Amino acid sequence: MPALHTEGVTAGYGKTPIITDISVDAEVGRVTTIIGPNGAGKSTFAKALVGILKPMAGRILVNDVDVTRMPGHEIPRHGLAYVPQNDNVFKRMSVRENLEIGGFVHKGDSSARIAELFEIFPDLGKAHTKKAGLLSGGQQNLLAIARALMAKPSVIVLDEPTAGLSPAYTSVVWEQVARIATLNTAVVVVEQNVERALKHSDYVHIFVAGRDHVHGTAADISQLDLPSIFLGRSHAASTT
Amino acid sequence: MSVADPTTTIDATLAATAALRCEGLVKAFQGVHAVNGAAFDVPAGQITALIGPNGAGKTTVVNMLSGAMKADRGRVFLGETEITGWPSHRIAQHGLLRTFQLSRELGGLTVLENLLTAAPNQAGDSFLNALLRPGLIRRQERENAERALHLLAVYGLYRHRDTPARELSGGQKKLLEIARAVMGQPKVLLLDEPMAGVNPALIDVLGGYILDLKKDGVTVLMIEHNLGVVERICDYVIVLAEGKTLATGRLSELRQNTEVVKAYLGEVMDASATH
Amino acid sequence: MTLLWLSVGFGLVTTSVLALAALGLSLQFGITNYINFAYGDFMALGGFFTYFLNNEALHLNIWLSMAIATVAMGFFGVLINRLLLGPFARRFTSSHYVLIVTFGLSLIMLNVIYSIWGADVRFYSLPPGSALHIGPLLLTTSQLIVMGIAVVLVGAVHTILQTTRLGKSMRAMSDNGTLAMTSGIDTRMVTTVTWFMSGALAGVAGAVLGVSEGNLTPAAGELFLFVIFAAVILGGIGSIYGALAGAVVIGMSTEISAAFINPAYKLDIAFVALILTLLIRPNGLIARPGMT
Amino acid sequence: MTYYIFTLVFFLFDYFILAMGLNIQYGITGILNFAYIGFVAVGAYVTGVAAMPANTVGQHYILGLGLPFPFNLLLGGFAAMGLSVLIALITLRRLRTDYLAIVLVSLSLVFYDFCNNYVSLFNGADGLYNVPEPFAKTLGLGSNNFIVFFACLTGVVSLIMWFVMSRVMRAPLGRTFRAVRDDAVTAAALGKNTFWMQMKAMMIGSFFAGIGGGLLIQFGGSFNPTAWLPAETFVVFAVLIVGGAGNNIGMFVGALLVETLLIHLPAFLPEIPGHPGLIEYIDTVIVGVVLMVMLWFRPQGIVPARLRKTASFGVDERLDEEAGELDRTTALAGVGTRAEATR
Repeated sequence: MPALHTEGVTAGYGKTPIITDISVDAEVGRVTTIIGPNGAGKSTFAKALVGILKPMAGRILVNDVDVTRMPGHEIPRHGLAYVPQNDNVFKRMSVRENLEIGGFVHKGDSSARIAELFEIFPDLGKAHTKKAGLLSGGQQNLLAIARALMAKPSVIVLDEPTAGLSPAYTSVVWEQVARIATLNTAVVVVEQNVERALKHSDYVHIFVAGRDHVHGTAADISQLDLPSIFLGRSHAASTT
Repeated sequence: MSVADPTTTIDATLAATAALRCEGLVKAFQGVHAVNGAAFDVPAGQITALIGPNGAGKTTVVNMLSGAMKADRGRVFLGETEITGWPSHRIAQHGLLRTFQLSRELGGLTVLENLLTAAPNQAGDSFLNALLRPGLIRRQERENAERALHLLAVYGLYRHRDTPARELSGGQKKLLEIARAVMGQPKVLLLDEPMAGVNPALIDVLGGYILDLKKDGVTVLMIEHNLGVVERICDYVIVLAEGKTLATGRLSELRQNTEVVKAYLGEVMDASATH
Repeated sequence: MTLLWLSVGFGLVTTSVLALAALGLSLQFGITNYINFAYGDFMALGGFFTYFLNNEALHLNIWLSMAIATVAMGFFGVLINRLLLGPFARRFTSSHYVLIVTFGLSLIMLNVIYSIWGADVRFYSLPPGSALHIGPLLLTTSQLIVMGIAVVLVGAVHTILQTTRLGKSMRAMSDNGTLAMTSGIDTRMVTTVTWFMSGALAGVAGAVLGVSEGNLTPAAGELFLFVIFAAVILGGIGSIYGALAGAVVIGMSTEISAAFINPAYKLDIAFVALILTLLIRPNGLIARPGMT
Repeated sequence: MTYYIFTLVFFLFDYFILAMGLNIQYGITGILNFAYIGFVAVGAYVTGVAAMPANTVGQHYILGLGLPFPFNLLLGGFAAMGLSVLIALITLRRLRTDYLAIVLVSLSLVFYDFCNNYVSLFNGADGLYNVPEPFAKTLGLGSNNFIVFFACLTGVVSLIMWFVMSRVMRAPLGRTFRAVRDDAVTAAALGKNTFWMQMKAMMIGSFFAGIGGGLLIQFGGSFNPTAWLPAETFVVFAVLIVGGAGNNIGMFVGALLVETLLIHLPAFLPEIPGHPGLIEYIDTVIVGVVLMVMLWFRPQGIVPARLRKTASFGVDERLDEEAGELDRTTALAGVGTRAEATR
């Protein structure tokens, strides 16, 4: 049983759907990546998963629990954590407080869990009293990931965790993503950079114009004529 | 073709007839540089694409060129005139118009009124004229309305002329944005991702409109992700990466440029493209 | 010199009232992101409900009456949000509508107060107290209690915000509402609690305003609203600690200046502070990014 | 009886003017002017002191020009307009909506406090009274006749104001105001100076406020701070929203329903013994409730703003058909043909 299972999810803003009929499974211990050209609906899918957008059709199951119509704040309690692309930390609160909030899903003291995460992310431990808004962009992304991990989620959804980061920090973030997958968690990543996606993922979905264009293992996908999908170099190829 | 010095990649003749030029544009948000020294010429009468990976600073550059944002440093020239630091309405009055990535229709106005708002030099924007010279205004409004209706017909929006703009579909709003900017009689038109979120059939239609604008002598600078579109309609390409101008030239030339391919796709793509 | 110290005493009292009021307004603004223009009338209602318990119904001690009225105003705040403002804020994307509704609510509340208590000036029955010398300051027992209430309540809110789950959830929600929701914070519950606190603070502020001014009129809250706004704008809107700092600046400067110029114009000092802030730093003199 | 009816008629026309002024600011341009009643007050006071003689026993005030009607009224209108320029210079730059609303409310409260305390300006809390009634002496009118005369005169003034406002709203200026309201960034990108446009709307609207206020003091002969508590702004908003924001006819309907029927008609009811002012208080509560119910169930008002159709621009019908033809080609076969042209 996959930790995250979606069937035929259709969602969008207002009346027009941006994504149509998306079915994605994510399993514990694996990195599932969603890639695709700009405007393909990757972030919209992530938002539909975590309850920011209510799907117009389809079902979303986390550990076999249907979370499709749940109030947004209840979804994390069922094991789904989310790291948005922008504005992903509480800027006016300290690093430690950001983590505490991530741990609110569970009752009881969270300081042991915070200590664990400071071991995984030593940079954050050093800056634990600093206001999150004063961290660099890369550090903010790591803090956002750490905050999501506070809840010990079984599924974590990361929306472009490396967008706008320097190459060095991009590697750091991907290393952590790989490590999270080993922590009994299913990882879903939305990504722009095809190269990195293929290198670090186990399973890949390519979205084009709001639909799941093609999906398969990273090895299978890298055999495809990706330039035609991404660059529209030959128009005919993308319509097959 | 050299990568290090972008200016050498532009024909000297084109540089001499730049319709829009920027030098050393810098913009930082809370200490993070979104744009860091971008500099390029937009050749007059051509269609130029502004491309680059996510976060390269393309929209920020367009915002600075159009006056929607103040640059921290750098200069902008519209033809011979330096427009650095001008407010956006003044830049628009001097012939540089723009569209937005997410359509910004004037929702409470009808489609026709959206276009009429953009008509330049309206006597009726003055209170005294509004009060004392209704004849003049009526004549000007009729002329503008005729032109606007022609444009709406060309852009396939004529049937919707009396519809409030907020009721249009996403694709129709894109068309309206461009038609409205054209109504402003631009010398230079900046299009921020005109094809984003538009269905494939409409992409071809929009491409046709942009080519028509070129025929009418309008200089176009467009942010575009779809390189297929760039290949078909753009004459020149400016590549931004990490807030700097990485390269300029024709797309066919840039495809051979490993720096550009790497910035855009990563090494794996490069390998798969060559085999 | 004595006059100066006397006005410093008044300044401390005014600052106390202002701090309570500004705190309540800022808490609610931080969560809902719109201004409650009826806040001054929340204060007036709190003041008159205290009067009702103190002088009309049960003839309770003023401080006990105030405590009951405070809790009642907390529930009133929750009710107003649930039945009126919340639905309007959710239904209309433009904030104009809810602002007009709070403005209308202000008019309704003011006139309800008028129809119940009339336009006459009212007085609390305060226990007899003597003036005390504290250092160079001369203060009455009531004034000391007012200051004590402010210190205790502001301290309590500070402690809640900084150390409890609830307080941290409130700060998180005011920082980034969507992220708070996807992090598992029950935003509806936090909103309700915030309205309770905001209403209660308005209630107590209205009552202590009556004590510090020595009388009670239905329109007093509305006129005081401007002083609150001046403090809130000075501190940077939405910033709780900025609002408190603004309260100190405005409270002290209006009262101390009254020692030197005609006291009738002390509000104009607040006005000058407001205009200067707007001209120099429209986002507030005190607020900086990264502060709450 | 005549007195009652013509008092109602006066308030109908006067609030019609006031509502049109707020409409150009809020309904058309989107400036949430919660200080509107302050501009009405300036108009009233200045109109009053411009008409009054240099010295009156027992009253303190500035100016005292002894100007005849309508010159004093115009002065009042321009004074309100001048104040709006000052306030707009401070507030219109960079302020978001609710911030602007706070500042405007604060300014109106300060102005209120100022007029109340600064006696040498407009006679403080007592306000102005015994303001000369226009034409009353020359025409030899008694107080009842004066009310009839002045209600009609206000009707004429409101017609003139309505004519002016219609011209503005029909002109490109009105459209530009609406463009600024809908999206200021887009309006600026289309070459509109949004700050100046908002300033113009403030000036025009405040002039209307000033004239409406001036007529108030001329009608009643007196004006003091109790007449313009900051909450009075809300009544004008109620007129605007009940009538239908954005529409001049709506302003008239709103003035009729809210100002005449809800506010002034009950004022003629006998007082409830032992409860002075109770009817007025309850009445105001009803106005507030009516406005909220209206906002919830019919936010566009009784007479919603109308869209301006193509036909009203006087375009040639043949062009109309020709363009329609072109449109059909593009719309039906268009996608293909354009695409072919592209290749």
